[in-house]
Amino acid sequence: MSTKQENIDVSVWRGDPHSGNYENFKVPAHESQTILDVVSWIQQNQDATLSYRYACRVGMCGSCAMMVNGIPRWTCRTHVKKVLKGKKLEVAPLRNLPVIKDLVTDMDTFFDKWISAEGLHHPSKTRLDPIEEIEPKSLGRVEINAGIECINCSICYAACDTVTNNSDYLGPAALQRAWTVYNDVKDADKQTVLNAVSGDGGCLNCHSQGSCSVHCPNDLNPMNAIAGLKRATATSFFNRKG
Amino acid sequence: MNIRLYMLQRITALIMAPLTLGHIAVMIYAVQDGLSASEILGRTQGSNMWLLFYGTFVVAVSIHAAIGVRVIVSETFKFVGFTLDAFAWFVCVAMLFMGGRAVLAVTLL
Amino acid sequence: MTLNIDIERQQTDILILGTGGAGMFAALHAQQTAPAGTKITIAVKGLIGKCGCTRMVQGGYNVALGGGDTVERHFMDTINGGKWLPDQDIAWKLCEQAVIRVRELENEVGCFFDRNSDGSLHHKAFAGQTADRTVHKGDLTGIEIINRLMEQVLSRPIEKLQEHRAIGLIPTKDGSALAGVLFIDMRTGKFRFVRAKTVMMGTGGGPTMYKYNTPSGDKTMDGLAMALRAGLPLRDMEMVQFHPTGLLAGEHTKMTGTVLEEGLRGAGGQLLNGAEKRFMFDYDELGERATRDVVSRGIYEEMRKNNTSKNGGVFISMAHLGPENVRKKFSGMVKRCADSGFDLASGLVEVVPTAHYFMGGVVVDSDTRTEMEGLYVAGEDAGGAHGSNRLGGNGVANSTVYGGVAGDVMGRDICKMITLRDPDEDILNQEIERALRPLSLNIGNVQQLRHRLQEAMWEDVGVIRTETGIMRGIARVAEIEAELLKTGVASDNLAFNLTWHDWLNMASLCDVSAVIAKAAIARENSRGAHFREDFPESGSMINSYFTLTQKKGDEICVTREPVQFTIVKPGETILPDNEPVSLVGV
Amino acid sequence: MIRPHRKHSLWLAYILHRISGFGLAVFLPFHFYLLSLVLTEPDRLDGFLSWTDTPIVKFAEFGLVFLLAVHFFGGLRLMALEFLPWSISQKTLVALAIASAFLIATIFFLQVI
Ligand SMILES: Cc1cc2nc3c(=O)[nH]c(=O)nc-3n(C[C@H](O)[C@H](O)[C@H](O)COP(=O)(O)OP(=O)(O)OC[C@H]3O[C@@H](n4cnc5c(N)ncnc54)[C@H](O)[C@@H]3O)c2cc1C
Ligand code: HEM
Ligand code: SF4
Ligand code: F3S
Ligand code: FES
Repeated sequence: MSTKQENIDVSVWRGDPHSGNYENFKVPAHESQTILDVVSWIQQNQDATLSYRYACRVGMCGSCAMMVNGIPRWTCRTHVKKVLKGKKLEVAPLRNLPVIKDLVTDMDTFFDKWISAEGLHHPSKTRLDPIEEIEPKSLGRVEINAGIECINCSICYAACDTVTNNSDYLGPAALQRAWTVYNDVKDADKQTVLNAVSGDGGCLNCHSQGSCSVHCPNDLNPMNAIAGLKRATATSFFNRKG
Repeated sequence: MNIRLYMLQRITALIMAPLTLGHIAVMIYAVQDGLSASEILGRTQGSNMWLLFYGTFVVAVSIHAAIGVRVIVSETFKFVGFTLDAFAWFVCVAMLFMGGRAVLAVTLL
Repeated sequence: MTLNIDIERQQTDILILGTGGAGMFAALHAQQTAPAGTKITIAVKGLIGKCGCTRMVQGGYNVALGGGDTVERHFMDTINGGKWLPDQDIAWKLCEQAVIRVRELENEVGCFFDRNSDGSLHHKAFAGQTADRTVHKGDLTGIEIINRLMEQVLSRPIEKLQEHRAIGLIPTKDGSALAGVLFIDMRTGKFRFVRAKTVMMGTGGGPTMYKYNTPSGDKTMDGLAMALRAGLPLRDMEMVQFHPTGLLAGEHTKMTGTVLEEGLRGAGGQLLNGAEKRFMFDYDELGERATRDVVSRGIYEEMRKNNTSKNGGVFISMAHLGPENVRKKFSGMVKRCADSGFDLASGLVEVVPTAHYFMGGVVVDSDTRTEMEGLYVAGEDAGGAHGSNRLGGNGVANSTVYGGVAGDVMGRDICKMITLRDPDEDILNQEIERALRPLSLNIGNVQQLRHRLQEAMWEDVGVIRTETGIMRGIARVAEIEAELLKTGVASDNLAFNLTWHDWLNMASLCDVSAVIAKAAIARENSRGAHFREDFPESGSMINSYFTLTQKKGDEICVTREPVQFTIVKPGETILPDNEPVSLVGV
Repeated sequence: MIRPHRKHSLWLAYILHRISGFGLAVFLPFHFYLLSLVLTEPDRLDGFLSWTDTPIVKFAEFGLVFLLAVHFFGGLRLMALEFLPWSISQKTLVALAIASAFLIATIFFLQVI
């Protein structure tokens, strides 16, 4: 490789919860290079104090999401070539979450909402019972499969303007998880789930903006799951009235 | 957004859907046939059918728009609680009033 | 240095380190077993459930739950796979309890493992096993397990200390028991000392001192380094498992080293050398389908012969199976490769053996207790379950089974522990000084040292080992560690200062690298993952020994201990007389 | 400027629906007011009728119909999306909705002129 080294102009958001601004760096370009590689190159070679978060580096843990040229993305699996505009790259912390420092956000609200949406299993059996036979093609299971591979990366949460505008809104990932719980024949407490998602910050706030589904790196479709919850909520509304 | 508002907004939308379609169809048909506006008025005035038609529309639209604007205002200006409700009621009543007068004008007279 | 650093101090009853399978299950079980009002705290280097390797589990979870499989058979496979080195009591409990743990995961935690079309649990065949016993959720089993565990933990009254890095196990003055754990709150850079009656360590090992490695970035052997400093005995420390097919995409990308699924070879994927010729049949009659260690050595041999691809590895080729077919069957892998710019379905992808799992660990009994009162260890940090080789699917079984065991045992033991113990303040200060050290030195490049360590371990204490190589490795590691101790890190802002943590990571990795190399010298035969070119034979099975490493003063002492065959002796089996050798394909 | 994460048809449909809904809520009262002139000032009925022939009013009325059409189809699309468990590409629906809105409005516009 005798070609002369090409550089990428990267502007990176630096700051703390109170203030911040973009700083510019020149990063050598490589053939196989992800946004995460770019960010860590800066930390390892140019500015040792740059903060960011990652763990698995293969798109499984959902720790590394950032705004890349204005779009929320998993940085460990976003090839630079895919997003490069000219030779420029702009990296910022994920939207809709408080910043801890530089590119690191505080994801607690995201997970608090996940739990508030009752996005967890309510057991109907114990470890002493045999494993239930459930046909993979059964209706509920098909719905669940469509949404279960969520890595809670919060990309959808960052993409959704309803989250921006309404701080109570549980957000696409939590609601999608609730939808999978609701469809689980093993779950003992679906009404709790439905109550949790039909309240003030619940599924009815979703305006089907669809940014969640468009930007989910795993091609999941939270918008669809939320529509399912809306249907279930409406049905139970009529059933209770009638 | 709670379930009552949500359901009201969808139900009013469903009610309005055929009404708007009907309204627009009539307009197109009427104008196409070379009828003047006054002739339409002539037709609608004094008709209970049209009173019901437009009356329903006005009630539905007042509720629907009030809820819709309520959402926009709460998301954009972060209105909450009483202010928000008061605002929505104001929109609803204002629409009802304006719309009501209009319906009366075109159907009763 | 005078220490007028302010340390935040707090206390709890049960403290858990790490949120992999081990940490999460420990928290849940402790909560179920401990008397009401017991305070439980879980501390982790990353975010709860979003770090560590349990989340990265692809293949699945070994459990004898169907198709004629039995706990006995699972146990025999584990012992055979580990080349008779496992602690048999630990291995037995692993196989026995896995059955309960998988039911617990399904019924109480809410996981769903793939089913056959009739609704029964699906088991797949994993290499080296005599039954189809691996339950899984597609090839993202770990996500299903950890996400569900995470929800349960988050919804319970368990205190969370996220982005808290444990840096020292602080004993009592007399050294007989553990008083608590020292942390750095990574978000602020402040120290926090948490006293606890019992502590479970589940920081998950992680052989990331190798040039190519698979674990998540947060895993840097901190736990074992802390245990070593605390004087605890470690076993099987020479046993590093390499996965044969790590992605090779150049040195500047973190994609390099990440696993390309085992199933690719199983389905007929071919390994080609630099000349695009198949070579595995030169080394083993099973070709690409041979076990992990054999294939890793085959690739390593080709690399030594310089029959390599552009970046110095070999190729995996799937195209002959039909690109469409590959795309369908391995959609996740194809997409992952495509994201990093490679065409797995119809092109060639460069691969290289990559350090995957660490069999060695702290000596524990089958109740996860250690020599030190108050300290329990489970998961990849604990030694003994796998011996010289871990079966695919036994890793997550081990962490979830023993995490749960630790939780139960701690929940009961806590009743006998009325008071918290007082720490040895001198050791506490020493640990703080150790961590602060780089902040007052001339700033250098930690990452370069990490690269050098990774080269050294890969070249000299890697897939194929010799005495001269290992000795050279020991010298190189010592040299790098000495340099590290002279390398400083900018100290103007300690909040989320990753470079400081890189330094601390390096310190842990250097300590444990030295131990791996010394244990590798001590084992003068070849078993499982440990291959000595100068001692290629496996040695007498009945006289099998395992290595035991312990720090005494400043000295690292390695001894050999005879394996106790408490359940079954080499050459024997506990399977009934007329059981078939293998149920696979029956 | 539309921020990058919003550059897709679903978000566009959302914002169109919101703007058209809001626009309707603002302008419908004027429409009502015009009509109610009939009631309050019957004498001006004739004047009113000729007034509707002026381009500006015509344009305003066209705008109203256009907004209504956009909002109408957007709303139907939304409710279909919410209440019918369809899995077909929502994008086609969006395109269809907007196209139909234009169609109807244009027909109306041409007819009136
Ligand atoms: C890519 C990959 C695929 C795998 N596939 C399989 C498979 O298919 N089947 C199988 O059985 N096994 C598999 N394994 C192995 C399996 O993941 C591990 O054996 C097992 O998950 C280890 O669990 P653990 O709880 O001990 O550690 P981990 O899950 O790794 O968790 C360790 C935790 O400790 C935390 N930690 C680390 N250091 C500190 C510190 N200093 N202070 C505080 N917290 C700390 C980490 O952040 C993390 O939360 C795979 C491993 C990898 C890397
Ligand atoms: C004619 C048929 C109509 C249909 C089918 C319809 C449908 C809908 C639907 C489904 C919504 C919910 C949007 C969301 O939650 O994101 C909505 C919102 C709204 N509608 Fe309508 N509507 C109609 C007519 C009207 C009329 C005539 C007005 C105005 C007077 C109006 C004003 C609004 C407003 C202001 C909103 C809020 C928009 C938002 O939340 O973004 N609608 N409409
Ligand atoms: S739904 Fe998709 S974008 Fe949202 S958290 Fe899950 S994986 Fe991430
Ligand atoms: S982006 Fe937001 S508004 Fe609904 S469809 Fe997705 S949650
Ligand atoms: S680092 Fe885990 S998803 Fe990117």
